[in-house]
Amino acid sequence: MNKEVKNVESALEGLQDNMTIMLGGFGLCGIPENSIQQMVKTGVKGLTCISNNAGVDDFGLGLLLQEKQIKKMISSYVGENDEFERQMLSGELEVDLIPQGSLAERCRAGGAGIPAFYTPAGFGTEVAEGKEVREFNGKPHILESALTADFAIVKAWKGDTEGNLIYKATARNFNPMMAMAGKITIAEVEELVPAGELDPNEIHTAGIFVQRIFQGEKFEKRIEQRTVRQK
Amino acid sequence: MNKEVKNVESALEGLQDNMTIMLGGFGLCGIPENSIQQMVKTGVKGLTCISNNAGVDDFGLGLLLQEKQIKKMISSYVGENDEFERQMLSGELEVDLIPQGSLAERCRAGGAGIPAFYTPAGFGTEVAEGKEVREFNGKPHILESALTADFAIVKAWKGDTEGNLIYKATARNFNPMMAMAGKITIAEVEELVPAGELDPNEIHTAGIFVQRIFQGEKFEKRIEQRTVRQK
Amino acid sequence: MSLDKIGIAKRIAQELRNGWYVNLGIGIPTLVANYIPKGIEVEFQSENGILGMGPFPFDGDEDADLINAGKQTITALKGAVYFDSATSFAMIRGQHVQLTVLGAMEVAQNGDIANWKIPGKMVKGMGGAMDLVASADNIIVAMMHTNRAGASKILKECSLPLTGVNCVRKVVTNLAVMDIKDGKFHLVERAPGVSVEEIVAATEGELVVPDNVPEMVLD
Amino acid sequence: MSLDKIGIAKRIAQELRNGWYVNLGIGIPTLVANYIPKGIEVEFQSENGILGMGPFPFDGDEDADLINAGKQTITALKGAVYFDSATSFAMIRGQHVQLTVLGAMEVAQNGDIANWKIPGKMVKGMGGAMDLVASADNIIVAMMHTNRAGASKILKECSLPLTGVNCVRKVVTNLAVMDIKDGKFHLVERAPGVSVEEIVAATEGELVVPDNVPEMVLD
Repeated sequence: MNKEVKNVESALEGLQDNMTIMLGGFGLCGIPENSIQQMVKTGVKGLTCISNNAGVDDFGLGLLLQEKQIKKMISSYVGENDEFERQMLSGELEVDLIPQGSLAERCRAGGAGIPAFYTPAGFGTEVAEGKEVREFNGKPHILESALTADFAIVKAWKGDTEGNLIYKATARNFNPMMAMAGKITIAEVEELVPAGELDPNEIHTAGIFVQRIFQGEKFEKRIEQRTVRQK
Repeated sequence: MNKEVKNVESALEGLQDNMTIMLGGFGLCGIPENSIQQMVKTGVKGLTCISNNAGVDDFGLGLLLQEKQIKKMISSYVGENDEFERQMLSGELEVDLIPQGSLAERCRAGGAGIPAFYTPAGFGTEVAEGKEVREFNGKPHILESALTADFAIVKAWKGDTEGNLIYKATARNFNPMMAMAGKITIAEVEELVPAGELDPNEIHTAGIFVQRIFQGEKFEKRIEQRTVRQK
Repeated sequence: MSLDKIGIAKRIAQELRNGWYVNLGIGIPTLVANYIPKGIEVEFQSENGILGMGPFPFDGDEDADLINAGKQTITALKGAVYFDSATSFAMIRGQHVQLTVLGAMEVAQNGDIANWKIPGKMVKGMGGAMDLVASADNIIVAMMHTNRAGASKILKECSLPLTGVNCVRKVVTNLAVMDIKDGKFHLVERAPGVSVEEIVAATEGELVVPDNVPEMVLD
Repeated sequence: MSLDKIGIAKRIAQELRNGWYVNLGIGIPTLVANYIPKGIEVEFQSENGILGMGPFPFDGDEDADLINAGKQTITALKGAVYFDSATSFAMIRGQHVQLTVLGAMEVAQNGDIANWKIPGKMVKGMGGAMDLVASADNIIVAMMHTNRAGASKILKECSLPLTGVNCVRKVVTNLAVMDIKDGKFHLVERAPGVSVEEIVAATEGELVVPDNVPEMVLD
């Protein structure tokens, strides 16, 4: 089944105000750069974005925040973005902070048809407010629900025309679960190959989860904390 | 961290009567042959075995059934084993039949610290008896709990001394989830290589889940339904 | 003349739509893969862990590590992918598979299905069937209209332990194609040469018969 | 003399045991990796998706696709493995990681910890900290004993929003090593040259002081 679309414009067709969008990545690592830039271009507004982080001021989701295109963020950590913190503390931006493991599992659950599950993470904290608490093996757990999105936008290293994806190193992070949880899942890849060129044993995300795939025009792959040692 | 043990005897050290054992495989595909044969040899009794299937009369878990070493089976499909059906219908063998997807997810949950989750599978059937029912999005679901085991025994294609595993084709099946859910997880592999020889991007099961690994002496890899077409 | 298994498979194959991922159960459903209509591209998922399942291997090419859910040796098509059982049922439960075709011992007019157990007699287990029927939006059952003794398997209520409730949308038997809606069977097509009267006589459940019941067109 | 950050990291490194998988938080905990005792082999997990994390890359070898949870460029050791975030937290929640070391703004005598939020002021998010503290059996907190104004951060009760409850077992500060049990801090060791009186004065929570409190031995 050929899922290839010709460019980022076609990939994001149907993107509308007030949609819920999942975006893969951890920090700036493994984020769908081309799609984010296109989202800025379209001027779409009122978005609910589910993403572990919120980019930095001038890259990643920070670009959408600068333009005030995001109404609500669902994230686990947003500490690298001053504009974010300003909008949040001023009340312009709704923010739902979720423990990172619960965020990952809730996306997976959304893709896997599991409507809810119990986790110990957040028990006794404000994360647990309004949530059911139940003990298992003498330990309290809270009930967390699945997350899904109108569009899930992920970034992979290699992909084939069937939508099969391979991520590179720690750029994998949230991409595989979000790919499962999109009503429409869009994959931007560094290299798009014909079906049959990827080893079926090495594929991280099966094409069944992906509706549209395209090769990104340019990947800046900005590094957030360049740390090195001397030779 | 070196997890290598020298042979199947060392791998199964500590195996005792009345333990709960998970065994990977689907039908006879991807089963830990060497470990099963060793379990027969030890004469261990009263086992609770969690495995999608129960082997055939003279191979796989069927060997343990012949010797009446299994007290209880937790499986999804046991149709290829006459001795199994005899023991079950006569009441000699306790059997807990579980929908295949719930079995897979319950093993994953056990390994992932998720004590319970909701699934639609089995609602309205005898599988749901005694289980909590809850509606999500207008659809009834039942609460299923995590499964864990004293030993989880899995079979992989390649492994390294750190316990990292790569499975081949559909021999992957239940092995990755069961590897996560064992208090002690034992991996038997067709080829054991030094740490660093497997591409970290291609590993299916991370070594953190595996406590002991060894290269199996001989793999018969019996085919259950040889179906071919003519050239 | 009532259909044989191949006829049932051919008729079900007409239900395939372009771009669908499809899970085929053991038995008649497996045969559907042989009769995909021209111009229709679908991909087959087998719940033991492959998407892009191909035909049986050539003699001598069998690989013990590459089987389908019926434990038969198979091949993988270009673009195929392997995955574990949890991911496989994530695809199924998460409704990423557009069509499930499976067999049944009994189907009831409310969409209930029984296909895994005959108490005290046959207990093979449900395998993946309960996950499939509880999850899929689009379930077609392939079955014989009656048992060997001639008793209907198209019922008001299932008598055997259920596999799933209110889930079957369409039944294709050796005699007819029927939709299930509003708690009733609705006759849609007759097998070639089979009369409406024969179908009514073989159906225990409530059957709505429209004025015009066309014959199936196969091949 | 109270310890600096490196001193705290060195002392915590003494808690490592052979064969452990360890998750190190951002800040002081990260430094622990530099002081693994001789003869001890441990492996570091970073929750963004790597096991077998190595040192920072040589200048020019940085890879934007290979970072740790602090978003720093890193390397992978032999035998490393990459995985997705759900699998990463399966390792953590499933208690496959033997030790978690993380920083804190406040710790209470019942084992509560606060380290993610100052209402109305700093709201960066909890990241993986809530999963880590709710799951790990063995949690060591690395922190300063007091804040810049000299107020104790070793408390009867946390005043900031909690990250987790009843979870911290051991605290290593610039002044002391303390265990937490039975709802109290228990003084275990003093930093070199720091008196028991200084520690008591800097501790707001209930502190059990044994007759003999040895000095830490570093290096």
